[in-house]
Amino acid sequence: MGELAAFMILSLVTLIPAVVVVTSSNIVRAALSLVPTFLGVTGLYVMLQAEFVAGIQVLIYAGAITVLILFVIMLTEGGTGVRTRQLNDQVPLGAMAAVWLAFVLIVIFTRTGWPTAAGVLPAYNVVAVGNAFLSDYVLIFEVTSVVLLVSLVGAIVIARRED
Amino acid sequence: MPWLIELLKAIGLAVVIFTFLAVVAAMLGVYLERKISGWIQARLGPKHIGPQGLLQTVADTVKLLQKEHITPRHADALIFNVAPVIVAVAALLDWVVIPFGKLGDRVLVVRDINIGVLYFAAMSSVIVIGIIAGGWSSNNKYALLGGLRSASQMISYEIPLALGILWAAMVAGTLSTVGIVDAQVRQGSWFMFKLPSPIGWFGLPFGILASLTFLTAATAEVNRVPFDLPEAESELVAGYFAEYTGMRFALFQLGEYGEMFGMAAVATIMFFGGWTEPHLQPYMWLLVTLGCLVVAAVILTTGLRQTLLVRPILMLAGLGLLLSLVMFFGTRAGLSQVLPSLMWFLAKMFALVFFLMWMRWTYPRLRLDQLLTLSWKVLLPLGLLNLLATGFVLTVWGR
Amino acid sequence: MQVGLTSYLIVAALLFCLGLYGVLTRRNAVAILMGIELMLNAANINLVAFNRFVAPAAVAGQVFALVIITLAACEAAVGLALVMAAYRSLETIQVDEINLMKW
Amino acid sequence: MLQVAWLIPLLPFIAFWVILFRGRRLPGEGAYVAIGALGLSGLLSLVILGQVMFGGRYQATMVWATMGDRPLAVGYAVDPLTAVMLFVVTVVGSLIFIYSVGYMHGDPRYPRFFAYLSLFAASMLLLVLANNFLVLYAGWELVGLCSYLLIGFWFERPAAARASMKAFVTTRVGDFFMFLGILLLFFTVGSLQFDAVFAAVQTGSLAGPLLTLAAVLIFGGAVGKSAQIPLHVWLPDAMEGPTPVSALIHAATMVAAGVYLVARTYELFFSSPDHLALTVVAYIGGLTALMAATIGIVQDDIKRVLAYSTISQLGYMMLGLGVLGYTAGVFHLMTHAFFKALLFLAAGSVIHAMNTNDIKEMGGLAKVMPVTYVTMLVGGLALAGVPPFAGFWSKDEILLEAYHHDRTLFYLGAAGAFVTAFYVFRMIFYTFTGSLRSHTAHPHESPQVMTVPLIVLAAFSGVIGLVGAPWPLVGNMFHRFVHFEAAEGAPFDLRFAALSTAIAGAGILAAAVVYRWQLVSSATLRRVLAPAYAVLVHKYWWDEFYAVSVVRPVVWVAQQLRTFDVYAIDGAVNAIGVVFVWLSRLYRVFDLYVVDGAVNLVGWLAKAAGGRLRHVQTGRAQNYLLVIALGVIVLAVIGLTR
Repeated sequence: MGELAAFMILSLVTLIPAVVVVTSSNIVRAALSLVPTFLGVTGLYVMLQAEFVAGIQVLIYAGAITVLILFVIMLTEGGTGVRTRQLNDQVPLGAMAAVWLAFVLIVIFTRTGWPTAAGVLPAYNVVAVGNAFLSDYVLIFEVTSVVLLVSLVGAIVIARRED
Repeated sequence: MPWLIELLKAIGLAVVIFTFLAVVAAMLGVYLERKISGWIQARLGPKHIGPQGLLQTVADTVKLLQKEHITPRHADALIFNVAPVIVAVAALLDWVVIPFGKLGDRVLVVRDINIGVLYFAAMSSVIVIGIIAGGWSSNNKYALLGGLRSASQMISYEIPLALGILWAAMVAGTLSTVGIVDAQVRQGSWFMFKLPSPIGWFGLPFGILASLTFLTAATAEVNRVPFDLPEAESELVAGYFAEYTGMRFALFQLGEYGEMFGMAAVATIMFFGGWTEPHLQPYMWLLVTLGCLVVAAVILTTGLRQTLLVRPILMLAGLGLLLSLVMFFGTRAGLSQVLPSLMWFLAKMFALVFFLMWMRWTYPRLRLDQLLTLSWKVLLPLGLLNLLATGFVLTVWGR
Repeated sequence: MQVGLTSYLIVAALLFCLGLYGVLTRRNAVAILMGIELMLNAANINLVAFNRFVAPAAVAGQVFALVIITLAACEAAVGLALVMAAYRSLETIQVDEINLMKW
Repeated sequence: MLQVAWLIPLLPFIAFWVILFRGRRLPGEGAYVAIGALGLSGLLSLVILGQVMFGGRYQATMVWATMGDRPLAVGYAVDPLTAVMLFVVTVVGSLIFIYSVGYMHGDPRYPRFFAYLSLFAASMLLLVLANNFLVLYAGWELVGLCSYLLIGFWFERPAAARASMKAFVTTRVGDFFMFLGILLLFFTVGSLQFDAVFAAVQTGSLAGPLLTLAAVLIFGGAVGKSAQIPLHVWLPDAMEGPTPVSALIHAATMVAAGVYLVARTYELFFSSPDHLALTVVAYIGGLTALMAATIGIVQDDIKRVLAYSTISQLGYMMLGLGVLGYTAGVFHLMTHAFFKALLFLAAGSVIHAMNTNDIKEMGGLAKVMPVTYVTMLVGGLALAGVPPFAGFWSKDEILLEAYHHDRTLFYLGAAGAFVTAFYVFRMIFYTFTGSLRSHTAHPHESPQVMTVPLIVLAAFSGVIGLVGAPWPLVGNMFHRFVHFEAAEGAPFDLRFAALSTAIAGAGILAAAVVYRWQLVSSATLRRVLAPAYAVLVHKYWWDEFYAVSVVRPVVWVAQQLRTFDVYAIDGAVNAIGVVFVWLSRLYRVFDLYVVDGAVNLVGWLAKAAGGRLRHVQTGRAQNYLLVIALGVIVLAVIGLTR
């Protein structure tokens, strides 16, 4: 019961601001309403007992990426962008596509019999994640770090003014 | 309905902590700030309301509560009103994972999450959103500049902060705050003076370096001098909350002081043994008293008027000596814990708070480029190297 | 009633479609990036949910979720840098006005 | 210490690589490295010599490869013979290295010289340490290579280049026989280990003419390497190389390798039916001894004199081995190594002073370069076989053995001894006495780095023979150390020693009469003995003989082959080429009109289609994305409905 309630609340916290994100003509509001979405997702993670992922989610998405987006908004066109047309000419098609896709996906998800296995995650699964990263997925880990470095350098080089 | 009970309990705790922090952090914090600045600047500070002006901030709060809320005309009202709440709530949410002490074998903590310090970092990073939102929504160039500066500064100082946290987590082998304190008890030393066993005193620099990295980054995170560009009164009136009035302004203040106290608390937990007694370390009291005396000597040699300035420090030294002696004989007398752990925790936390305020009233403000240089070219490499070296030592010689 | 895998998947699906809608209909490059972030989050929800319900023993799902978060950060950094570069040279970040490469 | 004997060749080998790669950046441009390495090896081999004297023996083997069911082993053994050889090679070698520092000073390829020397030392030591034919053959060929490289060290001089080629090819002939011999042993005995082969010989599983054949084939290699008749022609020309090389390779060590080979495989020779193989060895040795000595009389090039002397001394060693004087032969090998190296180095010092090799231009150098003179005198006495110098004891033993074994050989040897004494003192008188004949040269004593090795070697040449002297109540120490059971040497005979001394004295006296006091001028001698003189001057026409018998036919065949190549093969190739050119001309037409046409058609089609289709491409990613999304939906629906 309580779980259901929490789930409902979190889903709404996730989805309603998401609607604002994609529809609001005020770009800054859209960016700011990313925050509750991310926090809602975080809550879902916590409900899924993925605490570490939740923490990282807040740190990176809510903390860093949103701020970055706000920055770029401020540094490019600034302002709310209410005066400029925010939506392009394929709104109806896009909406249709989104709705249909949602419909199809939901149908698929409900129809499929998922091989749900009972059992719980390791209680303190930060350790598990860490071990997995450094044992089975060490290659992914290294590659990701290299990608991080490259994107850091790349972002600096791209965004630097040539003068 | 157990979950309802849980919810109520959580709400109750939240209220308790909120009030506690509102009182401790904001009011006491502001009071201390004034008093200490008074000492340092050879003034007296608030004096009239209450004994030694203790009730001054209460009076201020009451005044702020009465004041009218002004929302600038071209401001984005919604965001403008939400921003201070975000800041305050995020700052207070920090405290969920802070263990204050121990009763018997029960730790005084709201929730001992297994990602405690990570959670702390996350929450403190959320504050940025509130600040930038407030700064932008005020529709005021100073506020916007302050918000952006603050955002950039906090983003760039989150990395050294995280490095410091990582260091402690690595040495402790856990992210949980309680776990970290327990680890310090187990390993028999505060992490600031952590001695990786076989290399003995050579291990000392690691802990000190990590804790200094963390403290510096923390100072920057809470936008205090020498990192107070975002709210540089002299350039940007008050930075991102220039347009705020009344209780919203107070909320920003609350958030700021709550964050500051939170940082101090986390530093206490991660590097200064949390609620545990310093007599874990036989040489601790020497360090405390001697440190204070040295500081006093240094200040005596500076050109300021000494009497008012040196007093608190000598008081601190005396306090350290007293405590150490008490503890010494207490432990000789066989007491397991001379003072209640809560006392210890608060003592350490306030010592760090004092340190922060002391810095604020001692140092000039950095330039923006100096700020970023310090973060990216000094703290980041230092922290990384420190992390690597410590990890190497731990792997080679074991914990 | 129990909250099962399907419900998480449905939430993820809705989030994904919202993101898709944003990506499809926005003109502002930054807004498109936001949509992409939403879609990435949806994918992460799926991964973690599968991890929780299908293979609780392994933590593969969480690992991949973390990797995706990291790459999302990279993507945001580079993408936003590109947006700024574009703005600097074209004075606009409306994607349908950026058509120098078009025939 | 015996276990680490493998270090001895390894050290110079390492030195070789180091010098090769670091070259001039090394201290002393590599010389010190080479000297140090070989010096260390010298110390090691001294220690080993000591241990072997007190009965130490060691042998190590490891399988290197397997041919069918027969394992090819590599390994090394340390026994008295090896110990003696190690001692000689390392000691003489390091002295010569030191000498070279002075002699090669300022040479453009100074480091490379020491690199080659080190490589040579390494290979020689490997050869000596080998305990089976495989390793021995490897070392054998390596020393051959080094000899080639070092003779041709000054390859700018065509003479040197030709000489090196000649040396290589000539020894190759011998090596070919040796290789046949080794193969023969391998396929009859099934192993190349010395002791395995000897065991086979003793058990008689390898005997009779086959054994003799094997022995003689192996001896072929020795003939090549030790410049015995008929393969001696390369050694005199090899004198084109730098003098230290001549001293080290063509006097002391490498040429002695042949003798060492025979001594090492003595079992084979000894056991061949009624010593047939030994007889061959003995006669070739004896003839070589006398013939080379006689040629030495008429040579004017100081180094060539010594070269022929070397040949004849090697002949003596062979002779000694051949007449069952195993000890005598090996002993002479050792002594000869010292005094001949000494003579060469002294000659080198003379050349260094005179800048010429022609003794006719020298004279009266005794006053100018006393050290060289004295040391050379010692060497000369040792070579002539005057007691108590080294040469005397060994040569005397050889003659003694020959006397007891076969008179003819004895006479050959005795004559050779006389001639030896004659030509060596002819050379000494020409060089050091009288007055300087050349008016261009300004002789001077050589630097210490050259004279000190001379003195040391002189000391050795003086006393080394005594280890083989018949001491009272100790007897012949060397004989007890190195000996071959079946071939026990004859006892020392005082009268005989007096005789051989007399022969030597006679030779010296004759030389003095002609060239010192000039009672009889050499011109008259030449006139009187004109035919003999002609024979000697033309070195018995060996080179001419080879030119007619070998070189010309080969060249003729080569020319015929060239003609065939030019006209037949090239002609065919060109014909094919022409045909293909024509074919390709035809093909070009086809290519132009058919293939290109097709290609252009395709291109035109693609262009036209693109022109129609390009309107689909809006250049806006969002449209594409939309299409993708719709496509996904369609696919999903299809998937669902099925």
